[in-house]
Amino acid sequence: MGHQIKRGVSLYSFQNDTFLRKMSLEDCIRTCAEIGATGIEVVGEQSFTGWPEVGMPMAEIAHWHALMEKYGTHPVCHDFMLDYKRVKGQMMSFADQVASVKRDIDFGAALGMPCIRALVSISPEVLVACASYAEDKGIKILIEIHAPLHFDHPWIVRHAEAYEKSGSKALGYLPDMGMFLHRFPRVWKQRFIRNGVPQHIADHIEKAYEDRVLSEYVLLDVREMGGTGPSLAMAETLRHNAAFEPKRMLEFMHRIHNIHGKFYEMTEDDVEYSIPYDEIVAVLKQGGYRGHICSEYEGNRWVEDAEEVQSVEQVKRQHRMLCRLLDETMPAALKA
Amino acid sequence: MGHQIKRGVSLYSFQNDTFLRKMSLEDCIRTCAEIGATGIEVVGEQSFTGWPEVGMPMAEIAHWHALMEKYGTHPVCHDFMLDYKRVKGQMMSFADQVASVKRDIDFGAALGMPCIRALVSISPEVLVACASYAEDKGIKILIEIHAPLHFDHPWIVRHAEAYEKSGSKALGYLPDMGMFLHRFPRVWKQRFIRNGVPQHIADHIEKAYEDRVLSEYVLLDVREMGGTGPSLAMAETLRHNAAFEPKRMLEFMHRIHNIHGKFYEMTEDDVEYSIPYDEIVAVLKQGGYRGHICSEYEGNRWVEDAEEVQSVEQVKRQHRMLCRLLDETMPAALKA
Amino acid sequence: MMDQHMLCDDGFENVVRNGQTTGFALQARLPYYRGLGLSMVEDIAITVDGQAVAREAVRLSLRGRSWSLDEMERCFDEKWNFGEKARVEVAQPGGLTAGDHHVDIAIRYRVSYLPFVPTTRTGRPLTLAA
Amino acid sequence: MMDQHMLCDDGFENVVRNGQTTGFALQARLPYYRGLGLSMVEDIAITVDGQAVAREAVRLSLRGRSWSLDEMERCFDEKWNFGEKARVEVAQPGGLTAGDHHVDIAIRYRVSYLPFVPTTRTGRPLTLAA
Ligand SMILES: [Mn+2]
Ligand SMILES: [Mn+2]
Repeated sequence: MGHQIKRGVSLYSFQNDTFLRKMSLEDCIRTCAEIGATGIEVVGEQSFTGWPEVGMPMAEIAHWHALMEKYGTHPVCHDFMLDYKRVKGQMMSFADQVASVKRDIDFGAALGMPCIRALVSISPEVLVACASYAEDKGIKILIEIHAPLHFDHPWIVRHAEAYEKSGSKALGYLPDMGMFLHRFPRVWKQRFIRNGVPQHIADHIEKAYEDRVLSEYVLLDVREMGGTGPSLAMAETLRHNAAFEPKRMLEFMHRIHNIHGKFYEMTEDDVEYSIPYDEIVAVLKQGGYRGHICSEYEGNRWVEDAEEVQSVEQVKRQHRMLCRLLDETMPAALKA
Repeated sequence: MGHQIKRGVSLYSFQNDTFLRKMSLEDCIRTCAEIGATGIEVVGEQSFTGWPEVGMPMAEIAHWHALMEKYGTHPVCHDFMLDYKRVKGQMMSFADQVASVKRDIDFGAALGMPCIRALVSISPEVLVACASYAEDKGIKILIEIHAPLHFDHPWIVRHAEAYEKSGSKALGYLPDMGMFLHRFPRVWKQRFIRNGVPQHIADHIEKAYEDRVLSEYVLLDVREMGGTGPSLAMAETLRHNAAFEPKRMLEFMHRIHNIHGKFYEMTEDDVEYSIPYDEIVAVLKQGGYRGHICSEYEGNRWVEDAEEVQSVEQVKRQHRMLCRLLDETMPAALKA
Repeated sequence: MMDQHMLCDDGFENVVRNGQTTGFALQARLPYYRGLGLSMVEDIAITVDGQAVAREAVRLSLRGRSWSLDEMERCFDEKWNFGEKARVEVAQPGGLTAGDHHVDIAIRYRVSYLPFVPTTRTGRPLTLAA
Repeated sequence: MMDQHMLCDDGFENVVRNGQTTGFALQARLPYYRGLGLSMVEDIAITVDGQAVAREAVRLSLRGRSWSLDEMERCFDEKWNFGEKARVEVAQPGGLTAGDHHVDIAIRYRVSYLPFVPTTRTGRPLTLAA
């Protein structure tokens, strides 16, 4: 089946290495280029210093463009934040929020990004108010549909209604594949056990997730099993039960312009343990999706207490999987 | 637009009157007949004594049929319970659950019901195991899709997959219109204020619901506003945020055979304050729905502490609304 | 729900057996929208004038049959029907004095499909017949 | 996340000004996946050998500029960048003795889109240079 789906990486995936300066921006981009993931996404406030409080780091932006040129990669998305609680105990005004988003549109444009990612908590009115500014800059603002939210949640319905009403093509969605979490991640379970959850309670919660049981029932079970702090915390992850259906993306495909290839654990067989990428990619092909799937490794925070985070190896495994699912020839750097 | 949607009442609506013996079963049925709501739904364990612990109350069943005959009404649905925690600290076995559901199929059949209502917590395997028994008795088992669940919740997705896989037409859905709660009910807000929620916190929660804000954010707001017990309880109702979209019923219409016309407050203008029945009825017409909408008044528990519950008046108002939306001539008893 | 209807005005009286006042009784309804099999009624806590009654002192009776609260939890063939008045007897030698007493009742019941075990309470002054 | 990297092994030392030991310092990183404007860092709580340090005694410095914790909450034009080592100075006349001390740190930071205000903690023995 023909398709135009492209592979990319969010540098978020390498956060443990960049935090400790084990990898530089150039190391990250070279790694992506080597594995044929030529689309690069960044969290602006992670990969660049000072932004937005101090202003645009012009030298770093120039370096970014030089790296794109050098490695044959291209900008895909700048994930922006909008800290509307910058002042303690005070919500940023509507006008200031709009102004702040416009600055991130400028920042995205300076990086050559076709898209910027809005966090799901931003209200639709703010984004609608920025739509024509974004259009002028050739930027699409994509709200990240992220668990516990999903395409049928009333908050997202409200966004969808506002976008359709605006008539602007500059507003769209960036679904995070974490909302299709069809199994309880093994790395989560192991971490909760290290945090003190008894094995039989961890097993019960994992099974209840598998059975799609309403979180409230599982919390009652855990309390009746004598579960305390860490056990209740593990059960509460089910409040954010996120085993939604990939096919629900189809109705919204005309506004989907980027995808977070969220993953928690790529096994040695190059399979994500909890997220059904075969089903996801089939839906994306069916819907004629033409953007990137950008790796977003988030197993890091679940394993870092017990082992060294293997960001690069995990990303490579995901791209071996994506090459397989997207019928791509595997670059040399991905071959075992 | 032509349609085959019929009006009915669940006697659940009159529960405060029947609990206090102010209305008999005959009073309920006469009331329904007078307002042209000829389809009658019951909660078996509310309208009949002894069932299921003591056995079938044969005299009461005979009386039921006599009343149907006398008033020209017809049985629509028996809402059954399946108390799988009958023994303290012990879950009923799968086999016993199946046997229990089969007894409720028998009870439904004895009452002449085309459908029985299964609570949403029952696992799909139990219902699938009862499907052919139900078919033989001419009964459909309908799982009630009820907030906080909805058609796109993973637990319901699991039911839907199991029903399709079973191939049985005896398995279906009974959506409760409470999942299309587009405003925070006024009677809830007033009750929470009587319970001690400060006005400004109640206003904030109501507004947040209107804005479809994720419940977790509202809970944080309320804590920061100094909200305690009743305020947190009011905010927690948003965990069950249920402003889903009526049009999501369309995909499942082939298995929808009854509808709970849940309502909390019919205003003097014969409009439900929080549930968009105009939109709901339009979707049902569009989908070619051919069953009943059975009134299910649940404002009772929200007002009973402050005023006498007006069950009959509330049900009458809903049927005036339904006559309007269904293009029906209004029976004399409904005219003001 | 039905909270204020849990306690009935009628039936609040001393229990006299063989000329001895062995306790007192009141009438109560289950605060729910349907009946429940007795095994699912976990507790009926009675307080009179601020004094809590021991669980062991309480018996429930329906239509001529009666149970201690522990027995009730093992009874699978009877039902406290919707709106049905049950007689709740409390063993208390000498019973209560005639006149007004503040009575509180709290019923805990297990409902299979609820993700919590509700306790419903009410209380008000009742008048004991002389 | 990044909990164990909040405390750095290097930079744990006494602060000497004009020949007087006025306190001690350590280096810390913000335990988050991006930088934060300083106004969103609500607290940096330091405990040495089980003794908590007063909030007023703590200052944060970055690239030659420094703030008390209260000043930091009103600073809107600087940022504690991702992975950046900040110097945390604690005023404590006489400083600490050379050698090992158990140091605990807890950073509370406000993240606009989180429905709670996280506090991240870590602690371990650090060696103060003589
Ligand atoms: Mn994401
Ligand atoms: Mn219902």
